[in-house]
Amino acid sequence: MSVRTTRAARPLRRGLLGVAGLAGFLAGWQLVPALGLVDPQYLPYVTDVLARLSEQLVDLAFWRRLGATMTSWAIGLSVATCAAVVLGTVVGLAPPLRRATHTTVEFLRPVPSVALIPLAVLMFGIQRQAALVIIVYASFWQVFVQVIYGVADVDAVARDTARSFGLTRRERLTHLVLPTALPYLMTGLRLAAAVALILAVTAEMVIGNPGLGRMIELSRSAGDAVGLYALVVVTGLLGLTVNLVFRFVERRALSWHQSVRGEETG
Amino acid sequence: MPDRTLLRVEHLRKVYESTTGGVEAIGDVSFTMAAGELVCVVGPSGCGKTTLLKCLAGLLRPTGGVVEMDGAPVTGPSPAMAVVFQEYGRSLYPWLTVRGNVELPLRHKKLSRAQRRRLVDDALDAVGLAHAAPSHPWQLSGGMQQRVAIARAVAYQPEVLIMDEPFAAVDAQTRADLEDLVRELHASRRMSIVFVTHDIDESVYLGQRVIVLSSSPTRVQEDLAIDLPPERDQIGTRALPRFTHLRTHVYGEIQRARRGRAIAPRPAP
Amino acid sequence: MPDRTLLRVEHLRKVYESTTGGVEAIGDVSFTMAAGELVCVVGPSGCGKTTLLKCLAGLLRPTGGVVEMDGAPVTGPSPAMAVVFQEYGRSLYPWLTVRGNVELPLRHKKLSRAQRRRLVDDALDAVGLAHAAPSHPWQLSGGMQQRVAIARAVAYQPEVLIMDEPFAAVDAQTRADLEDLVRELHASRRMSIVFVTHDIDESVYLGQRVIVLSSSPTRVQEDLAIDLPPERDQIGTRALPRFTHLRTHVYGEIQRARRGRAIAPRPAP
Amino acid sequence: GCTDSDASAPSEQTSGDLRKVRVAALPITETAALWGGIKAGLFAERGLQVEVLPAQGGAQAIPALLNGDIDFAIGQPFGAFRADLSNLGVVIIGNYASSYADGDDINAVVASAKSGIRRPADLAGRRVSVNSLGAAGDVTIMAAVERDGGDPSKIKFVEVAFPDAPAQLAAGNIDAAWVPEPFVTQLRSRGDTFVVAPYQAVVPGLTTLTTITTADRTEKDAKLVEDFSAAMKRTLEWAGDPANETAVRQAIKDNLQLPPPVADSVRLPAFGWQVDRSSLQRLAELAQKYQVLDRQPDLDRLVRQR
Amino acid sequence: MTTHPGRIATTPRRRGVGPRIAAGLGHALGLPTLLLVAWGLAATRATNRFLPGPAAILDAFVDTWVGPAFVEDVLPSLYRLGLGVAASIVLGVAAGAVIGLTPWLRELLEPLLEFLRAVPPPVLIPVVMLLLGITDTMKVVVIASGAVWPILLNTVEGVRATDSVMTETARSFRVSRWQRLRFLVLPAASPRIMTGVRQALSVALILMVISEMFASSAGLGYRIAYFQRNYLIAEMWSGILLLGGVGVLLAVAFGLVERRVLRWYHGIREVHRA
Ligand SMILES: Nc1ncnc2c1ncn2[C@@H]1O[C@H](COP(=O)(O)OP(=O)(O)OP(=O)(O)O)[C@@H](O)[C@H]1O
Ligand SMILES: Nc1ncnc2c1ncn2[C@@H]1O[C@H](COP(=O)(O)OP(=O)(O)OP(=O)(O)O)[C@@H](O)[C@H]1O
Ligand SMILES: [Mg+2]
Ligand SMILES: [Mg+2]
Repeated sequence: MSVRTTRAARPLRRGLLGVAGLAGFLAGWQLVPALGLVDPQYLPYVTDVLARLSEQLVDLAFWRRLGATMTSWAIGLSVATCAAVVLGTVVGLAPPLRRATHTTVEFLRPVPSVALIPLAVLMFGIQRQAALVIIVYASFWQVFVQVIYGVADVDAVARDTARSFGLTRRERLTHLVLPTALPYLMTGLRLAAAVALILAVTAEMVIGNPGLGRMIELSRSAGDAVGLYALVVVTGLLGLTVNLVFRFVERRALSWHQSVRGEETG
Repeated sequence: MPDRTLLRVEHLRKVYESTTGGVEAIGDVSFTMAAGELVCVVGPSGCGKTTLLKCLAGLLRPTGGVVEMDGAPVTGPSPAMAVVFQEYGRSLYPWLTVRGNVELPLRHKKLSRAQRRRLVDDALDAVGLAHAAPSHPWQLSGGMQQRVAIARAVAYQPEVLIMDEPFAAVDAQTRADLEDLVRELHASRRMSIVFVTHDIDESVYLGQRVIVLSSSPTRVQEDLAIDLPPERDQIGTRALPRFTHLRTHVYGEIQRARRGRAIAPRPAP
Repeated sequence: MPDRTLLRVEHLRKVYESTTGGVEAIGDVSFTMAAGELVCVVGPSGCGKTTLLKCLAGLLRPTGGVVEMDGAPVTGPSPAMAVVFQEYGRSLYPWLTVRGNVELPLRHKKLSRAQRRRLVDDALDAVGLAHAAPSHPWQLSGGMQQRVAIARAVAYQPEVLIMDEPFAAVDAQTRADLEDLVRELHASRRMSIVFVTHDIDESVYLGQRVIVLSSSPTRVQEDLAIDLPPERDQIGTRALPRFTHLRTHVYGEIQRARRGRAIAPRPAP
Repeated sequence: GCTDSDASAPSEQTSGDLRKVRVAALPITETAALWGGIKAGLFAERGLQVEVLPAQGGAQAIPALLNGDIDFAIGQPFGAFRADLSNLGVVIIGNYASSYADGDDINAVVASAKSGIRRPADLAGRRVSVNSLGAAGDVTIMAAVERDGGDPSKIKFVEVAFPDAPAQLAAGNIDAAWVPEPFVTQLRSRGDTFVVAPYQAVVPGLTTLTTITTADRTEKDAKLVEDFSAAMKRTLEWAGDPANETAVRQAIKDNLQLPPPVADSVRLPAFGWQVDRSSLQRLAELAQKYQVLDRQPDLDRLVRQR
Repeated sequence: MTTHPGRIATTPRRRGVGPRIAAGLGHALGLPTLLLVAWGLAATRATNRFLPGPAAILDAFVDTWVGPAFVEDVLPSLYRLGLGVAASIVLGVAAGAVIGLTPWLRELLEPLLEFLRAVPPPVLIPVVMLLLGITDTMKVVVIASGAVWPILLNTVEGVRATDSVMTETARSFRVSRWQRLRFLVLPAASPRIMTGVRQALSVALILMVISEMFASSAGLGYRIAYFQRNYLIAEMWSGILLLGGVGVLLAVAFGLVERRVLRWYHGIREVHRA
């Protein structure tokens, strides 16, 4: 019956709407230079940018650089996430620890990663590790804060239940605290993924190790606006892809959660 | 009758502190309970039954007085105890299936997979939810959720079982079945049970003792031994004149508990 | 007896879709209800009572069949209707006080501040919670929370009141008081009331009609007119032989409804 | 089909006897001399295998230099001045590129047509962009304005990266921009006004890029510094030879992915290894005069050319 | 029916104000002091030009920031920061609530937002500059464009996660759209929103710095970049120290607001085994 079709139609509709949103944006962009709001020399036409992009897509060198950037991104994000989940859980579960570390955390969080680049270079030279330090530092806090809040969000009755049945600390952690914090963690991850991507690119721009960021910097210093925006579009598309993956994971991991199931029955 | 004292509650007092001032939920409650007993607790709404249970279970720290279990003060939840919460909906974990919820507390018992499975299946069967095992709690009706919470406590096979209005959301017939299940757990496994209910007939039918709490300040208004024969059944026992007599007595006590409060109202804070 | 048809339910069917397959909560239910009637709905746990109420209230879209109110199909919640949910704890907003919770739905009625205040005070008084107005819901006991939910519906002064096991968590005496409150709202304000309960005595005592639902597939097993005198009181009415007769009849019907299920068990979805 | 634009890049010669050297340089057209020299095998002749690392200026290169991650860096003299003032132990071992004493210079201040600015003195009270404040750009502009009779303290300097400057100039966010080639040509061709070439006007033939390393390395590894110096000297001579211009421009195309017309038309600086102490001295004096530096670097310590 | 008299309200035991403040300060300053001492000790043993000891940085701090620089560089930066944060809260919560409540809108915008979110601000700034000029507005826009994401995302997720029974309650009582927003959706999402705001505060500080690294000639961020380029390492760290200090102050202020907004939320948790 209609059950199947509606279920199959939903992702399709979602996809179509999303594409429509993007298309609207691109059309708006095309209009800005077309209407003369900005000289096309500085903000080129979308059509030109996409044409350049399609040229890049068949260039192996482009993929190699993309690979370099994504490798930094993936390593940095994983390290930051693991550290943040562990530390965030520990700190979030122990109120005294939370109070004691509060000032230090708040002090360290706003330190801009770009200001740490010289230090990173001093420690690791002009290499990927220097970029990784920056990526990990910036994305760590995104997950950390979310985990701290998420871990504290455990329902009072649910916690009493776990305690009364004598669940061990570890069981409580895996079966109660982490599922409760999972929606927060997913948001933190999505935030961190974007931040890590931004910093992977920025670090390459500033430090100069190979990758998309260096290509952006090269296009920039050559005054090649079309090439520059083609690469900007690539970073945007990367962010989009990463988000699609996280959404997919979320829909499976959080199928029980109101935010996901609400849409199934609503 | 078993004699070893299981629970000793003395001058228990509990005040909920909050930034806006304290609320005294329990004034001064004392009683003891022997191992293997089935005690029902009744009392007006808001008199502190849930609070009392939480203190017994070691989930709340009393403001004053003593709660002792097996001679040692209760400082935290004991592994020999299981609780069925009044807010059954929130005590089930939405991320686990019904089976997962029931199985969860068994994980840290040293049981084989097959044993665990059998315990879960038996418990779900006993509450009539064998078919719902793969569902999630939020896919169940209120009464079904409540029965999952009961199944979880049953599967856990505790020595002490604490139940807070566990049958509030189920229909009359299911309720009767579950009452018999509780009696049967008590009789066959020698489980000690504390059972809070609002149904006076239920308290008399189930209990070996009924404790009536008064409110404001919460005290033990009456501690009544139920001298009905240990073998009970839904039709026969409820038809006994003694049963009617006892239930009328309890009813009167609750009335008194409520009236007493109404007569001597304390000024609002 | 009022004659205008308020609700018309015809061949109502509701299937909950989920990724693991559909669950048929209601099979085929048809009945009508006149304006100003007080109808009680009873049935085994999980038979679809809550689902039915949500369809009546316009909160769920039926999978099949028709729900009409005042001759027009129900497409969404009507402003003339108030609902007391079975999951009372989750239907109260923890960030509002008790007063705030009761007052919230009144905000879009054109009322002066003083009128609103009076309505809230009256409603809280009626459920015996006048003193709890400044507390937050999570500072209340389960029964008190449920009474807040009732007070909210009462203060709203709806034409149609839908209540889903509203007295499950309160003690016997309070329950009796609230039952009389419902009858009195029905009589004095000519409110139409749909009332789901598990207590068979309560359904007979309250209702002008009792609808018994069967489960699997959910149908109307019995639609019983309660021919007790309109003036009822807790002691006298319940002592009438007709009362006993009716309650025995309803009890038997529920037994049949359940047996039907036991004989032909539904395969798990 | 697929292409691989990296394939045309110079494959680095690998040979067991060559000593590995890491050099940081800005990814700008001037670095073409170095790239070209490497490709031409001028470093291999001296037993060096050079790896060029793109660094965004001294802030990144000098830490890497100090911790030994890189051996040499090519950068603006101000980076070396400041490092010297902070006692970082950095030394200049040679020149790299200079501006022209006459003819078209490699950079200039260009004003937008609508600003009405014609001469350096007009810059007073206007917004002028430089790529980095507190460096050769603003110092020489201030000197040029003062020399033309304007008040240098009235100029409002704004930091705008070179590539962004034309757009900002067109948008009217700034009145004039100090930019290098190819932007000077680009702006002039669209009708903006050439105001002054501040280097040429103030210190003709000013050093723009120098080769630096640490004092420590000159002492502990004199052999390396000597070999590298010799190879650099040879490379810069090679690059300055008009006969090799095509090779140099090819290096730009290979390494910067500039569109060929741009790569063929950019103006290259004057390459040369000989440090022009007097021009550095003059720059440092001006910097102190305009309070960009509060002291003068110790050129005796800083310049260590063999 | 009988009314229930109120329960005894005992005045809560209050510790004296003095000890409470002392305990608070102890928690706030204990670990930082410890770290500072450790760092100081480490600095005396091995000196590194790029990691000076706390004494040197403190000296530089006093020299650099105490005086007119505070008025010229720090205050304008903080002003822009304030505007940026306010703009991102308003925008993030408003847009987040609308997007969270409207599935089709979310489906329409989500890819676009994810796309924009991934664009690094350093490449974005020149474009914003082109459209808005080298003005304070430009910097505020840059700050808001980065800080809005944590708030937006958290609001969307918080709004989506509103308990179904609570939503049905509001619907059944025909609570109007606005009131539903004000009394249900926003409070229900407020724990998430506050998480987002907390994150946004530090992101905004970072972007304040980044926005001043372009087309600026004053400001805290400009100073830090300037010091860094000029190897005034102690001064640079003193700028970062100031930044951290601002971060801590913001967190304290935020904590006060949060305690008010989420009083109910913390109240629910407060009871348990103090
Ligand atoms: N969200 C849901 N998703 C899937 N199935 C559901 C959902 N809600 C209810 N059901 C199923 O629908 C059936 C009827 O549920 P409903 O809540 O209407 O029962 P009920 O008559 O109110 O029971 P109770 O008396 O126990 O409250 C049950 O079998 C239940 O498992
Ligand atoms: N978290 C809390 N904070 C403040 N007061 C509370 C809290 N929990 C309960 N109380 C108060 O304590 C008293 C006793 O509550 P309790 O839940 O123990 O009652 P109860 O006997 O279980 O009632 P019911 O039968 O309605 O469930 C009530 O007056 C209630 O308002
Ligand atoms: Mg209770
Ligand atoms: Mg129900």
